[in-house]
Amino acid sequence: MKRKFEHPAPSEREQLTGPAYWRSLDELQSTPGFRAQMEREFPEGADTLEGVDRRHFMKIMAASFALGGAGLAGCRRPEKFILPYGKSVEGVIPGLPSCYATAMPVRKWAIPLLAETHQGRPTKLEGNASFEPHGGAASLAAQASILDLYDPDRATAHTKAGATVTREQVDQILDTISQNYAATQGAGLAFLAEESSSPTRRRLVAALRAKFPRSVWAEYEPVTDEAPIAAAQAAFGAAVKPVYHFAKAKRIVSIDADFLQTEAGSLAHARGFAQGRRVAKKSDPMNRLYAVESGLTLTGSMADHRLRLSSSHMLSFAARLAAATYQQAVDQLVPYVHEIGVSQAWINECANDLLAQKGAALVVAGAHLPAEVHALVYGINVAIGAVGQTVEFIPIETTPGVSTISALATAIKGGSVKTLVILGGNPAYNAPADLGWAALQKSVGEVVRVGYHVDETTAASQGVVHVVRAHYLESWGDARTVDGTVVPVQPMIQPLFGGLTDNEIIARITGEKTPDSYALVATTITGLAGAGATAEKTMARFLHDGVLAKSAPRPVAVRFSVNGVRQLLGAPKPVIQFSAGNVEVRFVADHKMDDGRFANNGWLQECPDPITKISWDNAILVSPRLAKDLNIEPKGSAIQVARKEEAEFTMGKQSAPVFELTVGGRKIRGPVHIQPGLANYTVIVPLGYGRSVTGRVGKDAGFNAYPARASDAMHVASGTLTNTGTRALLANTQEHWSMEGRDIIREANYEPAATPDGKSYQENPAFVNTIGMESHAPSNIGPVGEKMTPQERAVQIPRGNSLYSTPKFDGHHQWGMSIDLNTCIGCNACVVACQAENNIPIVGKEQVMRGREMHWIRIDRYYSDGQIDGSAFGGEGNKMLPEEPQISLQPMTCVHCELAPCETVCPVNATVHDDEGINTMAYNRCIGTRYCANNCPYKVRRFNFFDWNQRKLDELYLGPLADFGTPELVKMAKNPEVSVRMRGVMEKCTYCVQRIQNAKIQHKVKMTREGKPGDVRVPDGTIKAACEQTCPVGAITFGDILDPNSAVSKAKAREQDYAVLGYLNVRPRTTYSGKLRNPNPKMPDYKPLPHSRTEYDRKNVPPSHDHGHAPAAHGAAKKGAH
Amino acid sequence: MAHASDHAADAPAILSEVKPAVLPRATLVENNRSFNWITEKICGIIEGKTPTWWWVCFILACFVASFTVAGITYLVITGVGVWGHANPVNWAWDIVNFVFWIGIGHAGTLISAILCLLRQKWRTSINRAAEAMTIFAVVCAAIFPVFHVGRVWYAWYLFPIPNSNVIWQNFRSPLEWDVFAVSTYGTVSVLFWYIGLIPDLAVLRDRFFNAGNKIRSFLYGLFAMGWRGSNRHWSNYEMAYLILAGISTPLVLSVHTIVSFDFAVSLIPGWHTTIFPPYFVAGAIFSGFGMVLTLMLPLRAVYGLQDLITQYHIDCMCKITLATGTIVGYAYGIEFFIAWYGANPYEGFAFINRAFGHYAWAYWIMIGCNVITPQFFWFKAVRNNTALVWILSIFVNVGMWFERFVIIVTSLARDFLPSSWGYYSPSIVEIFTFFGTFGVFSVLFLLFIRFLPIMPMAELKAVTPQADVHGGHGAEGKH
Amino acid sequence: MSKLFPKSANTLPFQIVIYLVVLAGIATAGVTYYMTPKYTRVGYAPVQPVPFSHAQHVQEIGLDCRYCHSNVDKSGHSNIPSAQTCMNCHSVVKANSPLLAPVRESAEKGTPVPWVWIHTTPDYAYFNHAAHVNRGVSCVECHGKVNEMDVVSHSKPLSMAFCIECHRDPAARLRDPKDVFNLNSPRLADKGPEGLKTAQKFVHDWKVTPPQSCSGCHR
Amino acid sequence: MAVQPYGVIATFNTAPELYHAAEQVRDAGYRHWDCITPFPVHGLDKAMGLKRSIVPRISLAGGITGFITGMTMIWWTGAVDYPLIVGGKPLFSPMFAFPVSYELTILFTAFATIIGMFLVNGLPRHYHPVLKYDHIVRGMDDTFFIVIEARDPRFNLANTKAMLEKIGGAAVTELEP
Repeated sequence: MKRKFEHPAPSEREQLTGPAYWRSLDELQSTPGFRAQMEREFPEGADTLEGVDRRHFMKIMAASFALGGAGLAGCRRPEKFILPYGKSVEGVIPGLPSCYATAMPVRKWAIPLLAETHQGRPTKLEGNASFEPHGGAASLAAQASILDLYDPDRATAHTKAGATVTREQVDQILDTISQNYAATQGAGLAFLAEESSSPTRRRLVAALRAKFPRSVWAEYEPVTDEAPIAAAQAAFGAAVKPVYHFAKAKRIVSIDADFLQTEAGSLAHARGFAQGRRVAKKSDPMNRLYAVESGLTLTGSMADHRLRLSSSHMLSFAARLAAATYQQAVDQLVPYVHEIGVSQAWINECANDLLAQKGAALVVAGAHLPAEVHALVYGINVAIGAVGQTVEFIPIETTPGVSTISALATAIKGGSVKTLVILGGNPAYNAPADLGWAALQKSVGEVVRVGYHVDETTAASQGVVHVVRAHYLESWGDARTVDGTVVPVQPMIQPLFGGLTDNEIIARITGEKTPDSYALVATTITGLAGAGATAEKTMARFLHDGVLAKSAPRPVAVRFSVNGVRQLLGAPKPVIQFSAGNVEVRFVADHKMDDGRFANNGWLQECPDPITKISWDNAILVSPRLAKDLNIEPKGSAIQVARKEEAEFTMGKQSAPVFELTVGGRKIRGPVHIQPGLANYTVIVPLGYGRSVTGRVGKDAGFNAYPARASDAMHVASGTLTNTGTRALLANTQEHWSMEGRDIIREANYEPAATPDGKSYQENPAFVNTIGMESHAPSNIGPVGEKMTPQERAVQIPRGNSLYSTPKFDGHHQWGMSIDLNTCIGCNACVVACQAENNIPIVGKEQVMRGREMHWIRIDRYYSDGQIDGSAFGGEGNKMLPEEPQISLQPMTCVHCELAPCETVCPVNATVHDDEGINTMAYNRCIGTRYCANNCPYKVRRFNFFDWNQRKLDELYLGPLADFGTPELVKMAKNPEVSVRMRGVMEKCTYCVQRIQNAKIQHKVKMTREGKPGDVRVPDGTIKAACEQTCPVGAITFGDILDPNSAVSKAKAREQDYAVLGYLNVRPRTTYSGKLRNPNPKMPDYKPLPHSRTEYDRKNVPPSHDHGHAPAAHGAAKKGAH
Repeated sequence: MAHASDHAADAPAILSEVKPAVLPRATLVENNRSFNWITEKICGIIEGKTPTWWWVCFILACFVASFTVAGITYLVITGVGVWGHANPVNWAWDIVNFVFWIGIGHAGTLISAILCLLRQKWRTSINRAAEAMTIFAVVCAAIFPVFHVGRVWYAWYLFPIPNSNVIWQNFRSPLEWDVFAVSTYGTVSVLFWYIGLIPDLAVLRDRFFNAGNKIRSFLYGLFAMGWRGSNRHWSNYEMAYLILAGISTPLVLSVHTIVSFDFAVSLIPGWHTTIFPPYFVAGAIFSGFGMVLTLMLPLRAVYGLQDLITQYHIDCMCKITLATGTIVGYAYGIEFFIAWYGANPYEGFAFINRAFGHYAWAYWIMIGCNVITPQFFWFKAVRNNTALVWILSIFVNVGMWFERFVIIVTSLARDFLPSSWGYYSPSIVEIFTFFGTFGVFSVLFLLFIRFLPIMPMAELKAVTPQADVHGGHGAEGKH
Repeated sequence: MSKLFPKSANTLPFQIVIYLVVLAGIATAGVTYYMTPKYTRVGYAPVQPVPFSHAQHVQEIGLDCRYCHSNVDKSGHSNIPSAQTCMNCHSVVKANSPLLAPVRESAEKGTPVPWVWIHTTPDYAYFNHAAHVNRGVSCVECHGKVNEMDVVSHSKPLSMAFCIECHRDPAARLRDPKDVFNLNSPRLADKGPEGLKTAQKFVHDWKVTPPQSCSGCHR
Repeated sequence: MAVQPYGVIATFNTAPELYHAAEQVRDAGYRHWDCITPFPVHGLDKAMGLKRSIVPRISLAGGITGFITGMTMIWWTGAVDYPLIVGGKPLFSPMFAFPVSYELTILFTAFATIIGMFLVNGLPRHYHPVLKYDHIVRGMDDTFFIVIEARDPRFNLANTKAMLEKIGGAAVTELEP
């Protein structure tokens, strides 16, 4: 509220020559962009302000920000100024943020969002809860995308051959193209665009094609996240795509599909999956996930049964599963079944399980798999009754005549392309290597590039016209979500650098004189809304809700065609048996970089990969088996007191051997990381790194895998690995992968084992109390405390047998959080949401390698394989790496201990408790002894070792010799409600105290107005922590534990809720609900206990107490449960 | 010192009967030197021409000390990040060095105070240098906790100074206790040292006046406070000295106890240990005597002080080193026992990891230097071999530095959640900063031996046979 | 040695001690005063681009605070009025006064009037106007009698000590919510013998519990 | 007669000589007199008839003040002036207040002792008649003196001089004031 006044005024020089981030009024008059603000304020009246009126209105608006002052006034303090609006803007109250609906387009789908703006400056994105399937969640990329808006390295001016051109000149160039090709009907004109779900673009492209029928319109995406249409065409004879309802699925088989993270619609999938997985009480059902995969994805990490299998063998697997689920087809499927090392029992039991839950089972296949697999999977889904229940099919709007990049390349080679317009994308970087795109592009006479960054594609040819592309937060547009619902893309701010949208370009080339992107969208939407709807009302509603009601296409009935599939399958092909000398290579979109589009996003670069935990880099992932064959398995030491590390660490930095990967004669080099859980001879190569032309953040981070990728093997290929003998350092944020048999994540199987041992959830829902030191120690809160209600405990803090007593917590609320480990999928969205909300800086690879990352919340990822050695000095079990790990994920952040150890040790009272149970951190009091961080058992405190905000990350060590200060553009990304920390202070999660305080104040103001001034308790659900709000699976619940009916109180009342390291008696306010696994007892790989529990028992239960009955008995005695 | 037996005589009879055993009967000042010889010998060091070696050493020491100055300057203007610290190891060389130097300082106080109370008269020849060592060690120690904080310019927040933020200190924090303990320790050590210097400063005042050096005479005289050797003054002086010795003893114990609380009060496995206070104090004495030997043996050789620092002194110090080293070794063992006996898996792992984990090399250096090295002092032949004693004393210093490193770094590096386990390695800046503190110490110590009497002349005279008013026949005369 | 030190030297130490004590006292007092907000802020009355007199507008014309600072009871930030607000009257009253030129220019062009910022809390302290004025804290408590100021000056230190004083004992300083914008109104506690009781009842009924822990103001 | 001298001073070469001489001066009933010794001579206090020093009482007072200061300060700052919930610990407890109070006890004791010693001794006193004596330098080195001040009621220049010579004092000299 006040921080916005601290942006110093751009100096006069800056205003004249540098980019003026905040436009002057004169410019405002002449640009249509600022109307965005208008529409948001007056959705109803926007229409009446069209044209001149609107311009007039815009004219009188002043930038609302205020400027910091210059110079010193006397010796008191610097003179600063308050700059009010020249004219008031109705509805804008300085100091109060406003939220507007928009959406982030992602390939053929979109994520509906709400943008929080402070006087026209968007600072934070949240999911739009009006879109039911996402339930208000936003993905990692969506959370981070706001940083791209304020990327100082984005293209800041239209250029031609490197020289700046004005907007008028750009218009002229486009008009010239339009005029020149009018005569030839577009012959010689070609477009290369990204995929899009935008109805407006579809309409505009149709118009373009109508005007230039002989032009080429090609679309290219380097990675695929939707099932190939060919499969549906073959199986159903229709252009349909599946829409999954994971919430209804009790049994799920994923065939190499990472539906929780990288596939289109992952947010909806994750939310649905979590609904089926969340277990609040004993009677709640729990879904079961079988994952068959070659890599280790987040989806695989959630699997109850996981089968490692090369992607190339998935067709065989699908055929066998199809045969097992549909006996009638066995004969026809036999030719496609090969020996792939999978036990028939596994497949049979899996199939039986699916059939047993007919109508509530679902099989999904990975988008990268060939159409044959998808066609078989459709067949299986039909066989298990999934179609119409857990999966529905909606028609796809196909645009006729859309060409591919290969066809375009052929055309260019043939010399038939004279003018090439590249809308977005980055083909010079990510086109298939065999096309030799950069050379092709150079051969085209005229290239117009619409790009957000100056990148490889801009640099590929000399005379290229680079048109600045607007960020989606600067653009008018529309998009469809995964289920086809139309959502608006609404600008939050005038294009900072005069960027244009694809739609404007297309419209202009089509011949529209003054394309107005708002009008373009309004036309489409009004058209979609159907007859009878008035344009203004439709738009008003559309922009207000952020979704166009009933715009999703209705599911269509489909009929499975055996013949079609048989045709598609064609003649059986032999399968390749992979080995160390001939490995399967999988090119996958990176968790964070996607296909490379987010390469210059510091938040994403620094966010560790959820599985490998490597930030700032990609690595060639190999299985432990392959590592052994390649002779790069870390040696470990003679006495291995803890499990052997999966990588070699020198001075705490991962030192990875660099290998050369040869695929079809094309070579790439990259560091190798050993990744447990991979198919033995599959190597995973994440795309999106190794950008050679981009901003300062992304340049040279990681290695570029595209040069090894040809158009005939875009996703799966085979290749060879050779050790180059060199090593590279990687920034791995988690050095140790094993939980070491500790009671950190407490797990149980959902169902009892064949021989009941009392350790399953159904037998003992309070199983968490039988694990850990506190299970066999006297209660920390004493008999008195045990008798209290949670509400009494939160206020009175019973101390058990301690001589000390805690002062009462007498706040009106008592804040607490519960994290459900059972549903957390480890997507990292919370990490970046927190980063955006709380102004958390990035520190750069060098500092992450040292261990100085600043994330307030992190996801701890542990593997367990049940092989740990129980003896103190270790043993053989400790010397092996897990090949078949179970994965346990744990979001870890400040747990706000009631008896906080960090507070006790701070000498200056910089971190103390408030009366509502928050462990506060007063930055301005902190002198930086770091004692609190040492004494934090959860290691969640973060120290500002350098002035991360004021210094460039590559000049941290230069001290005063380096530049000081934050670029204006970066300052705009900061949340004004949160202090930006300086060097030398500690920071950590505050439970989003700014949200709490503002909500409390707003509630008090509101209640006072309503004449109920004594009502100061904020209703449950008003306050959502940033991590909670974005979580797609709803794993995080935050609220007032003083209210027994609040969501958090209910979450904490779950019997499997426990405090991590509870025995320390620090009384964390954030508790965790134990993780459940739901393996099928009939499966051949069934284990009666989760591996982590086996490891716990091995480490903690003496052999004499077999079957771990001792802690169970203790726990039972204590809780009086079961 | 003289006062001890006097007061014992005044005390109830029973007290004189329970006198602590005065085992040594060795000569404290050899060759029956006269009072004047002592004065000449000690003042001669100050009054003589500055030896060339002193200049060489001094310039060298200044050069080394400049590393600390440069390192700290760079640290303050750039950020703590120039050191190797990171999560989870937020304290490392800074606090290691702090505890190391403070520990060294403790021997000085111990020699001057505890031995004074225990009437170990052999302390007289070494106590002045030992006290100086204490002060200089505290100076070196204080550098680290002061500058390791992220915002040193706000370090005044540590002191209860009323200000417009109305917020006070957290007196529950061991670090706040440390602030008081270390500043008290520094202050009292300086006072104790100064009060001992007063009579000697008076001697220098007069001698320089007679030699015609009015400026130095004035300076010494200023601090001599007009001391004139009056016995009425001596009476109060001795009482004050005794009291200071009396309070220094619990002080020195409390200081290292409180330093150990920095760790013991926390909940990190490997830190959260109740045996830390006695173990730290023993370690401090151990390292302190190691340092005294390291410093005094060369000094004795250079200045020819064999008559004042006799073989007997060395023998005594070796034995104390042996005793405290063995205590320390015992503590190492007990830690493992308790970790096992306590059956806390986190605690157990912390210790197994210490000995066999990533930092095992540091642990075994520590064991080698601290437990094995002093065992050589069982042999008289070793104790009599000055060169060997000196080498072993250096091992003790190294070992004690590693003890702190092992405790602080290995415990932090692998604590509760394996996800946050890490490995700490120092940056070049902190290596040089630490190295430089030896320069700081040397600069101060060189200045001390050049400008102040390195031995307490009055006290030395008091333990000579001639000092006995009842005409004793030697040092063993009475007591 | 007495040959070196004159007899007068004997009194010197005592004198030095006295001087040191006095000097330390002066230094402490000086630092406590001159380095605190009490000195650095109070009295700050910069020259504003337009010589706007609060005294005239409030006392003579009778404007309510909220006429100009219209969002003070809604938002954390008390807005400075736009030039448009000024022009509501000044398009008629003193329409051609040269003193009002910046306002007219602002209203016309939309460029802001660069008012000099007077009342401020440090970067890391968050103050919310709405939270205070809606619950009985009058403007006058922090801003002083602005209604009597021709030139606005900083009248209260606005240091943490100042804030905490009231947060510890709100009853002593609260006003009837109706009187919050009446800067001449007395505090509840000052209203006769029953005043303090009324104030305490107010604190109780409205659950006025101003935060005293860090999170109240520092985020 | 010229100015009344400050007193007379006599030289003794060994500690036993001084000791015995002191006993005799004491027995002669002098009150304002002193021995000058290069080091504290065992038993000389008794020989001079000095009472036990009062410095310990000052020290004790300092120590008590220190302890009370510590406890009061911690109680007032933590429990009265600005109570904050820190680590769930009580606002005040003598447990955690002890270390600081203990250190303050020692600090205040040390200051009280030193200041007390200086005050009781009347130091600093850079100018003193005894220090003007030519041979006083040796008093810091290896020689012993007895000074009898003129303000002593029993002082009589001639008699005192004679007595000092009688008890073995050499070079009995008058001291200028």
